[in-house]
This record gives sequence, C-alpha cells and structure tokens, in this order.
Amino acid sequence: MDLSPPVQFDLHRRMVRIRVFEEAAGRLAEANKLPGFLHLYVGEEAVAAGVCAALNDDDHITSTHRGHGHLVAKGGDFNRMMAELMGKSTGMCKGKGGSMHISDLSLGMLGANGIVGAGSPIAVGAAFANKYRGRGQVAVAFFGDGATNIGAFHEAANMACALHLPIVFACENNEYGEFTPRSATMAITDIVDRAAGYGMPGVIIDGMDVVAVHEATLEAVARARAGGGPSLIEAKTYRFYNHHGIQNLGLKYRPDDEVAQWKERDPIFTFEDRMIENGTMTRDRVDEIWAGLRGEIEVAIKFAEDSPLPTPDQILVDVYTSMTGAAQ
Amino acid sequence: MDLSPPVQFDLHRRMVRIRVFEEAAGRLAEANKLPGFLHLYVGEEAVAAGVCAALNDDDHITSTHRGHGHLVAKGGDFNRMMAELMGKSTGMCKGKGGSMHISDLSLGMLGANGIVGAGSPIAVGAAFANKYRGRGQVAVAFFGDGATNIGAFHEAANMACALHLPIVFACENNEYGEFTPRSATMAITDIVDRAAGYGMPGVIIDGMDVVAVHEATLEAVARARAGGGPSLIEAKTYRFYNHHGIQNLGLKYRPDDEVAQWKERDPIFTFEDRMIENGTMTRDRVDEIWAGLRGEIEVAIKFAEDSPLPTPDQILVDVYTSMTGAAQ
Amino acid sequence: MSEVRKLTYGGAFNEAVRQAMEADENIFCAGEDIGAFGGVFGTYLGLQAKFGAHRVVDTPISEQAIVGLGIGAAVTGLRPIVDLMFMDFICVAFDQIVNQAAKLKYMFGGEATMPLTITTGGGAGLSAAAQHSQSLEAILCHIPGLKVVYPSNPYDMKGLMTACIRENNPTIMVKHKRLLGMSAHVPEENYEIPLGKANIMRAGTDVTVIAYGRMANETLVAAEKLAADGIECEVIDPRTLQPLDTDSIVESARKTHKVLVVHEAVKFGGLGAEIASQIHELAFDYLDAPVARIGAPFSPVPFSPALEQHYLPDAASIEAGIRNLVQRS
Amino acid sequence: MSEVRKLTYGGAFNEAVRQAMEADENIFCAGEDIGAFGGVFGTYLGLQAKFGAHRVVDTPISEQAIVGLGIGAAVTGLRPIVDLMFMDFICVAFDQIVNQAAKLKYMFGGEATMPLTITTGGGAGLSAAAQHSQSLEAILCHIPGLKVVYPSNPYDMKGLMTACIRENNPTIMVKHKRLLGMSAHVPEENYEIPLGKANIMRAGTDVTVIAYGRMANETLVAAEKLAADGIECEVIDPRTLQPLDTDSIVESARKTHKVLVVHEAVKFGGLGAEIASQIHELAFDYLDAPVARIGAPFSPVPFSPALEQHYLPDAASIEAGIRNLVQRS
Ligand SMILES: Cc1ncc(C[n+]2csc(CCOP(=O)(O)OP(=O)(O)O)c2C)c(N)n1
Ligand SMILES: Cc1ncc(C[n+]2csc(CCOP(=O)(O)OP(=O)(O)O)c2C)c(N)n1
Ligand SMILES: [Mg+2]
Ligand SMILES: [Mg+2]
Repeated sequence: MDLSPPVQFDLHRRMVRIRVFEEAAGRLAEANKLPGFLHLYVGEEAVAAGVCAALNDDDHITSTHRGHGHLVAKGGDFNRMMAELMGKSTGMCKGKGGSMHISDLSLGMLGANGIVGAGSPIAVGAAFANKYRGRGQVAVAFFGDGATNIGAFHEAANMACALHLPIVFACENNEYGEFTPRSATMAITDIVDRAAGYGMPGVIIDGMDVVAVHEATLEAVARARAGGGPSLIEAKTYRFYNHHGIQNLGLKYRPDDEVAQWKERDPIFTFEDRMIENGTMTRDRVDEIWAGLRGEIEVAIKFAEDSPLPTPDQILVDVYTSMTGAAQ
Repeated sequence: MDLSPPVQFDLHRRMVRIRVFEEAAGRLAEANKLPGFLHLYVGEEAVAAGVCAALNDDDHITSTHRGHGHLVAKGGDFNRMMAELMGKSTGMCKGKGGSMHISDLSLGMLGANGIVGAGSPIAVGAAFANKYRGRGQVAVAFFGDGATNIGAFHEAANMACALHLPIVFACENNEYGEFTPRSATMAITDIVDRAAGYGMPGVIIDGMDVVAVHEATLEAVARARAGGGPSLIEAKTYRFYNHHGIQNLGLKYRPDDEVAQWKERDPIFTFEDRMIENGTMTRDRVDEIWAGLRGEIEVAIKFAEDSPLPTPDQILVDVYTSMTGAAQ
Repeated sequence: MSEVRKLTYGGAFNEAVRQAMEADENIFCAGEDIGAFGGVFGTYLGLQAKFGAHRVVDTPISEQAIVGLGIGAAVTGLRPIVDLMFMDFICVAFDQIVNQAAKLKYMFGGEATMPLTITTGGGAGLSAAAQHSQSLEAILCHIPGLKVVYPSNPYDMKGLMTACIRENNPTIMVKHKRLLGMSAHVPEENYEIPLGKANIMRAGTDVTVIAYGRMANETLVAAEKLAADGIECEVIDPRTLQPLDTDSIVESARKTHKVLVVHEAVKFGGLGAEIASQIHELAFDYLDAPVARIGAPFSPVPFSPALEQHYLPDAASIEAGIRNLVQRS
Repeated sequence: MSEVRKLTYGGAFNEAVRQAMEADENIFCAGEDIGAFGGVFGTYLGLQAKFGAHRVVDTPISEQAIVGLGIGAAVTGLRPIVDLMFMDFICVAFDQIVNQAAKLKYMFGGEATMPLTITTGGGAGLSAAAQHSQSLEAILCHIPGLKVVYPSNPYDMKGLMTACIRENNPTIMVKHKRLLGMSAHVPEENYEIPLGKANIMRAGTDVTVIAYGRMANETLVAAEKLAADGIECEVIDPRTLQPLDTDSIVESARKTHKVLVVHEAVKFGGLGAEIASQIHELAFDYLDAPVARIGAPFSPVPFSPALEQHYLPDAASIEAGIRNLVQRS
C-alpha cells in the first residue's frame, strides 16, 4: 500500500460514510419511513470511494439507480440527502427526485438515474464540455454489469472513444442485474472484454479492495487529464442486501454461501484490518470514526424528520426555468 | 478455390443479378423515374451473394437501407422489386414500402430498414424462433460498419450470444457511414474487434472476394445450425456509387484514388477472371449471362412501368389485419 | 356467494398467460427477471417452472432487443409476449415499437402478421418518481399499427390479456402498478373480451364520465358519492384505448349531454383531448357544456408523496369535477 | 424592392446558428454528417470550416449518445445544438429526450439548466416512406419539460432558431424537409421571435384556421382562393407548439366562431385534438360548430407518391374543409 496515511484515512472515511448512510436508510425503509424504491450500495463502498477520492470537486460523475453511494462518496451532505429520501422540501432535489434521482450539481454529481445505462451518454456530454473548456476536468460514468447490455452504454463508450474524451467508465460488476445472474444475460465473464471493441484500455480490479480501485482510478484519471482518452475499469464487487431494500422478499436468487463468502470480504472491515496491521490506524480511532459518523447520521435523520414537506404549489415549479406560458 | 463449378456459377449469377438490378435502378433514378431515396449496393455484391448462397429459402435475413442487394441475392423477383421501387401496386410491398422497406417474407427476407441498426434485433427474434422450432433454420443480420455504433446492434449481438442463438452477424464494412469516414466515428479499425465483447467468434474477410465470403459464411452457418451459437463476419468492401443515388451531389468526401483503387478490385470482374483462368467459365458464357440478365431487367422495367399505381383507397389497408374498428 | 373464485389483477394476468400457453405452443414470454424470479411485479410467477426456460425467457437489460426479439419471432410465426417492466422503459425501446412493430405489416404491403403482445406496468402512486411512474398511453395511441389496452380490474384483465395474445396485430397491454393487488371475481375458464369494446361500468343519466385504468375505479367511488345527492353518472371504461369505442362514448354523450374525461396522464395532449374532440365532432348539438377533462398537471411525476398525492386525480377531484360540470347551465 | 435580401428556410437556419456561434463561444453543434459535409440537408454547411471541428462535431450513428452529449454538456455549462437528421430518429433517442433531457431539471429540484437545442427534419412529401416522413410533434408536446418549435417560413426560422439557442430549457426545433428550399426575405441582423407567441399570418372574420409547418403555407393558399368567394379566413400559425399560445387562438375563435385545425400528423391523437379541446373549453359558447380537424389518416406514411399525395392534407383539402365548416349552421 503506497498510499499516504491521509489518503488512506480519506478512503476509509468515504466508505464508512456510505455504509452509515445506507444502513440508516435501510432501517428507515424497513420501518416504512421512506417512500419509493431504495437501492442500497452496501458491500460496494470500495468502488465509489476509491473512484471519487481520485476526483476533484469540479470533476463530474453520473450515477445509477444505486446512487446514494456515489453521492456520499463525492462528498454529499447527509442532511439534505436524508431529507430527499424522505421527500422533504429541504432535500437535495426539494423532494422531487428521491432516491433514484438524487444529485448535487455543486459536487459535479449529475444525478442518480432510474433508467439503466442512461447516465453514460450524459457523462460523455460532461466529458465533452470538460475537454471543450480545457481546464483538465474529467468525468466518470458509474454503471453496473447489467447496464453494459443496453444500447445507451454502448453508444456512450464508442462516442467517448471516437471523440477521445477525458472520461473513465467505472463498472460495478456485482454479478447480478436485479434478480438475474450475469451468466443468463451475457456470454462473457468479464465486462472488460468489451473495452477493446471501443478502442480503450480496460482493467479488472478487486472491487472489495479500495486501494486497488483507487490506484486504478488514479491511473485512468491521469490518462484522461493528460489527453489520453477514455478507460474502462471493471470492479468485481457484490451487494450485501437485496436489489432494493434490505431483505429478500420474493424468491431466493442468490445462494446463501455466495452471499456469505462475499460478506467475509467486506471492503471496509478488511481495509480497517490492513490499516491497523500496518499501524496507520488504531481500533479506537476506527471506532471513533464510526461513532462520529453515526452521530452525524442521527442528526441528519432528525433534520429530515423535522423538515417540512413540499407544498402542492411546488408541483409546477422547476419544470421550466420560468412558469410563464407553460401548460398547466 | 475448392468450391464446385455449380456453386461458383451460383455465386456469379447472384452477383451479376445484383449489379444488373442496381445499375438499372440507378439509371432510372438519374432519369427521375424512381421516387424517394435509393441506396445502391454496387461494389458490395460479393457480400450479399456469398452470404445468401450459403442459406436456404427458409433461412431468414434482415437487411439495411441498402437492401435491394440483399433481396436480389436471396432470390428476389426482378419484376416485383422494380415495381416496388416505382411505387406500383404490383410491387413487393404494393407500393407502400419502396426501396427502404423492400422485403419478401416467402424468401425469409424480413425487410430493408430505414433505421440504421434496427434490423439486428429483428434477426435475433427470427433466430430465436428458428431455435424454438428446432428445424435447423438460421438467421443472418446484415449491417454496415456505421451501424455497429448504434445501441440496437449492441443489444442484438449481446442477446444473441446470451441466448446462444443460430445467427450470423454479417458486417459490410465499406469504411463510410453516409459521408463520414469510419475513422471519425470509432477508435477501432476492425469491426471484428467487437465480437469478443459479446463472446462470439469473429473473422475478417475480403469482401471483394465472393469465395472468401461464401466459405466464411458456410462455416458460420454450419456452426449456427449445429447449435454452436452466433458468429460475426466482417467483410471489407466498398460502395462504388454515392451513399444514395449514383453521383456525388454535395461535397466530395472520398478521395478519387481511393474510389479508383477499390473499383479495380470489382468483385464480379475479378471473380470472372479467376473462373475463366481456372477454366470453369468462358468469356462467352459470361457475356451470355450478363445479356440474359440484362434482358430480364428490361422485362422487369417494362413490367413495372406498365403496372398500375395503387389507388387512394389502399391507404388504410394493411395497417392492421382487419380495418374493423380502426381509427381513420 | 362464498364460492365465487377471486383473483388479483396480477393473478388474472398470470392466468390468462398460463391458459394461453397451455393451448398454444407457439406462445412464449421474454423479459427481464420474468423467468426464475417471476417478474418484479410477480405477474409471471410460476410460468417458467411450468413451461420451461425456453418458453419463459430471462433476457438481458436490452429493451430494444427485447421488442426486436418479439418482432422477429412474431413475423416468422411465433406468438411472443414480451415484457417491458415499467411503461417508462417504452421510451428505451421506442424505435422498435414505433418504427418497426407498428409499421412492419404496412411497409411489407400486408405480407406479414405481427401477433406480438408487449406488456408493461404503467401509472403512478408509488412514489416511484419521474422515470417509473409515467402514463404514456396517448403517445402509443397516436401510432398507426398499434393497439393499446388498459384494464381497470381483474375480470377485464384476464379477458383483455387473452384477447391481446390471440390478436394478430401488435398490442400493448398496460398493467396499472397500483391495481396489481386488486381482487375480484374472475372465472377460471378461459374467456376473451374483444378489443375495441368499451364497458359501461355504471349506467346513469346526468353525466357521462370516461375513465380507464385506475381512474375508472376512482370514478366509480366518486359516482357512488354523487348518487347519494341524486346525481347519476354513467361511467364508461373504454378498456381498449386504440382502437377506441367511439360509438359507445358518443351514444352516452348524446344521452347525458355532459361529459368528463379522466386520466392519470398529463392533461395536455393526453388521450382526453382526442376523446373530447371526437365527442365534440359527433355530438356537438347534444352537449350542454364543453367536454371537461381531468388529467395530471404539466410536470414530471414528483417523488414526494406530499406532492404526488396532489398531482394525481382521485375520487375527490373527480367528484369535484363532475359537480362543476353538472352545475354548468 | 430588388434589394430585399432573401434566404431559404435552410439558409435562415444556418445563419441563425452561425450568428449565435459568433456571439457565444459556449455554443457547439454535434450530429451525423454535419461537420465536413454540412448535414444531409445542407443546413450546417460551412459551419465546420468557420468554427472548427471542435465546435461542429461529426458524431457516430448513435442518436442516444448524441442527445446524451447535449444533455451532459448543457448541464455542465455549454449550449449545445444537437442534430437528429430525421424526426423519425427521435424514436431512437426517445429515452434521452423524454426521460432525461425533459425531466432533469425537475428531478434535480431545479438545480440545473438545460440550454439544449435539438434540431430535426420532419414531415412528409418526399416519398421517403414510413420511417423517414413522420410528424411526431404531438408526442413531444405531451412531455412536460420540453419546448417544441416548428417554423413555417424562412423569417420565422431564423427568429425562432435564435430563440431556441438562447432558451435555457430543452427545445426541439423541427425543420420541415419540404420547406428547406423556400425562399423569402430574412433580415441579416440577428433577431429573435419569442417562443410561445403565435403569428396571425392573415387576418379574417369568417373562420379561424390554425396550422403550422408546411400546412400553414398550404392554408394560406386555400385562404386566398376562398377570399375570392368572399370567405375571409384568419390564419394562425402557433409557431411554437409547446408552450402553445392559447390566448391568441381562443381570441380568434371567439371572434370568428368557427375553427379548423390542420396538421400533417395523423389526426388521431394529434396536436389538433389538444388545440380543439382547449378552444371548446374556453370558447364553447362562442362556437357555431365544433372545431374541425384535418390531419393524416390513421396509417404509416405510404411510399408511393400515388398514395402519399392523397395521404397528406393540401391546399385543396384544406379549402374543402373550410367550405364545409363555413356551411355549417
Ligand atoms: C432501461 C431499464 N431497464 C430495466 C430497469 C429495471 N432495473 C433497475 S435496476 C436493474 C438491474 C441493473 O443491473 P446492474 O446494471 O448490474 O446494476 P446493479 O443493480 O447490479 O447495481 C434493472 C433491470 C431500468 N431501471 N431501466
Ligand atoms: C438511426 C438512424 N440514424 C441515421 C440514419 C441516416 N443514415 C442512413 S444510412 C446511414 C449510414 C449507415 O452507415 P453504414 O451502417 O456503414 O451503412 P452503409 O450506408 O455504409 O452501407 C445513416 C447515418 C438512419 N437511417 N437511421
Ligand atoms: Mg449488477
Ligand atoms: Mg458503411
């Protein structure tokens, strides 16, 4: 591990922030306190954290239906995020977006997305603008293994390569799309096999190892900033909970021992063990960090609960920049 | 050349039929006798002929905007094809489809298509049905180099591989999409580089060599019929005329010497030379074949010209299987 | 009456598919998560176990190829049922639906049949936000070559789904997500409700209300309330939106002289505009007031329940709309 | 008058883009064949030579990514103009247009602007058959978040395209393919026609005809013929279809008491239904007859000129429609 302790702390903190936020959201959902769908990122923290720690605030990311993880990793504010999940007017999207559309333009987070694969073309647009302005910004498109089967991903990957844009395609290969295993929906095992078809380099990394993710991203981002064009990173990872929510409600679609094996490789706990072993971190410090963030999330929940609901007169606001002349 | 003389004659005849049909159509278009767009197949004959000669009548093909070539190769009837291009009621589509939608279900030709890439998912459906019925039929999707940049192609290729369907993806790489060179729209040189990303074998062949195309197709079709799944064939070829019509009207987008070099490799003339050299064919016989088919096309033009136009009462016919209850 | 067999709306869909597949080997289903998992709404539950993975096919996340699969298989002789989970995803497959499935027969000069059923979950009310809640049926009804079906209850679901599967033209069967659990009597034996025939759900003399999908049920609630005040509504559920049963609608309009059209879709450009225009064209002289329309305001579907509940029409707003109309001279 | 500067409809488009790009470095264009070749309709001719390949970008055949390129660039601060050659190809990019571009600002709680212009060639009349001739504007107008513009002449084209480019919401600029060569006076200096304002092309007292795109011109021809018989038509071109200038339309309806709406799109579910419904709702008591509609029959666009010429409304059928309406009590 060549990373300096501050970088290690940063990676760790980003992961714990995600875990704490997601576990809290999951509990609230189980208590029927969150409306709508909730796709939790638990288990995959190393990917968002490792990638986003390689980015600046003015770099852009596009996300997926599983989007809070990405926004937290990019620095998202607990209070306004939790308020959004509750549909409150103080939420990141004033209650209009919810879990599937959470976003924060000020952090370059161009939105979770309810349409699988649809974020990638938007990331290409951000990358184009970044190149156009020439200030060295990059864009990252997050997407799942399942998303690589959809046309929008393909068009985005090809266009980014054709136009030689500063972009990183970051695939979270968790081996499932909803309730269907990857093997039923593609004849290849590794998403990275698709990179050559666009003419970009691709690399497989252990998505449970935040250091590996981070180092691969640093390289891809450096290439992009230097005008070297797009790259694809495939992170092998796993979601610890159900496709949405926490518990499996319908039929069982993943073998118990598969789930158990992946959980043993928890990206946060294994990283903590490594840091403690290396002397970068102590168990006490780890506990303190968790406690601190758990405290923050309680504050956020309280903030969200105490926040007002949006009022019906807000329905027609923000469809357009101005309401003049719009249909009713 | 291991192919038997009858097979060679068949390949030759298919190519000459295309050339004769296309040249006639081009002349008619220049004389303003054909309405609408006309995308000529001249120069690429070896691809359609080489592929279709490997198919049975009950095998299926899907086609592109450049579709007459495929239909002629599959055995399409000159009279009804020419009548369709003229918008006559005796046409293949009763005048409703025209050049861009020419089709013949009885020959398994599931339509030219005005939407780039849209034929491939339909070929996947035909391949699915063929596997479902278990009678050993296969499907071939024709498409251009440019079409491989569109999402529909990608989804089709992946789904065919995931479901292990009896299908051949036949790419006509003529180095241009309309007026834009391939190099501007993709960062790779060979379309075949995309095959591995779906998990199917791919092969590059000289698309000006009908024997090479035919042999590669025989292999891919045999694999498909035997349950070996999809393959991709990339035929390097060139269109001798403009994207549509014959002459370049707008700006010049292809260097003169590039066009000239490809024309020297005319797929029909080079094949004739080979056959004559090998003693399979004589120059006289070649001339006879051309003359015979030129006669047939004159008959077809006459048939088309003499055919009645469709009458306005046909507009609402065939939107649905029955007109009862349909909106007006 | 304890022996009346009940089925949910989702269950009625499932039974229609099962019975059809038992009767005809050419029918197969394909879609995301519909196989082993039975579909995210459970509407395909048990079918793969019964008919095998070759007839109930899990597909990649590839909506264009899913519809293309259906088109290619239909035009070569099978009878596919393909599923696009949420109606919003119709947008992803829009080219295959609009430019291919709808037009293929016509472009081929009639030399094709397209016995393709596309199923999808429509409608709002689950805080599923802007990309999982849309009502896009008006868009589909504007496309010649498609038929569009939208059942409002379990009985109609079974009969209409059966009709869709037997139909030789491409049909789109919209299942309202919030009706999936609605339970009612559904006969076990197979039956078909012909496409293009409206259902007069409630006879009345004072006002005609035309509503479909979940809104038909909301309208019935409003109608009962109004009946207590002596206002008798005739409630018509078109059931099939394309082709539309104009005759039944116009006949009722001529009788009651007052018409309200209700849908969950955005009002501007919704199907209500077409229905209202046809009524005006064919019954103008019978009308005491212009045909009124209720639909959603002109915005994407908002996430927060606090907004969504006001965004959607419901029994109360329909009741108010009817009172308003009845009061007009 | 020999000094009046004339420009074609296509040329007016080109000039609007050129002048806007000169004034604002954040504007760029992207689309298939628009760079070196200038676009298949020639509407982007010369722009790449002038502004360079980084500002006038040739793209792969990837309509979803083309629109996505525009969305991502717009939301991060540029002002993209992206081209979808034929309006039919909107179906290929439909998810990006409908589920992304139209909704992004709303889903983000307003924290975004989307100064994106999508240009496309619409309309029939070139024997381009079912997949290259459609008029799909009604579908776009049903989607909250989009604005839709459809100029009928060179002057409006320049002013409206300028407005689209300056607009901070996603707009769709439909160029009618058969108007590209239409030539008329267009001022050289830059000007803007505000979105959402109809144009009263011809004042009249007997009947109001609402028509847009190529049909506005066909209507003017019909109106001149009718004037010879003493029938004075008021011809209104909405120019912007979303938002619609309801006020101007209703005012005219109240004045003339008779209204016809004309479009090239299929009649069923076309924009005419919405316009007619609004007029009925807001001017019912002023009307002598129901608002009449003329649109295409319910079929895909047929290829053969022998069919297409009867499929499309024209001056003659519009004239007949007006006479019919005027004769109604
Ligand atoms: C176009 C589209 N099709 C289907 C869905 C339904 N859906 C939501 S998430 C999902 C699975 C996505 O799988 P993957 O990309 O691997 O991401 P993961 O959930 O595993 O993180 C599906 C099919 C959707 N939202 N959009
Ligand atoms: C979806 C779509 N986008 C754009 C077009 C316009 N168009 C017609 S043919 C063509 C080029 C196709 O290139 P390629 O696939 O290489 O086939 P080729 O013409 O070279 O045979 C384009 C862009 C179209 N018909 N459909
Ligand atoms: Mg996955
Ligand atoms: Mg090509």
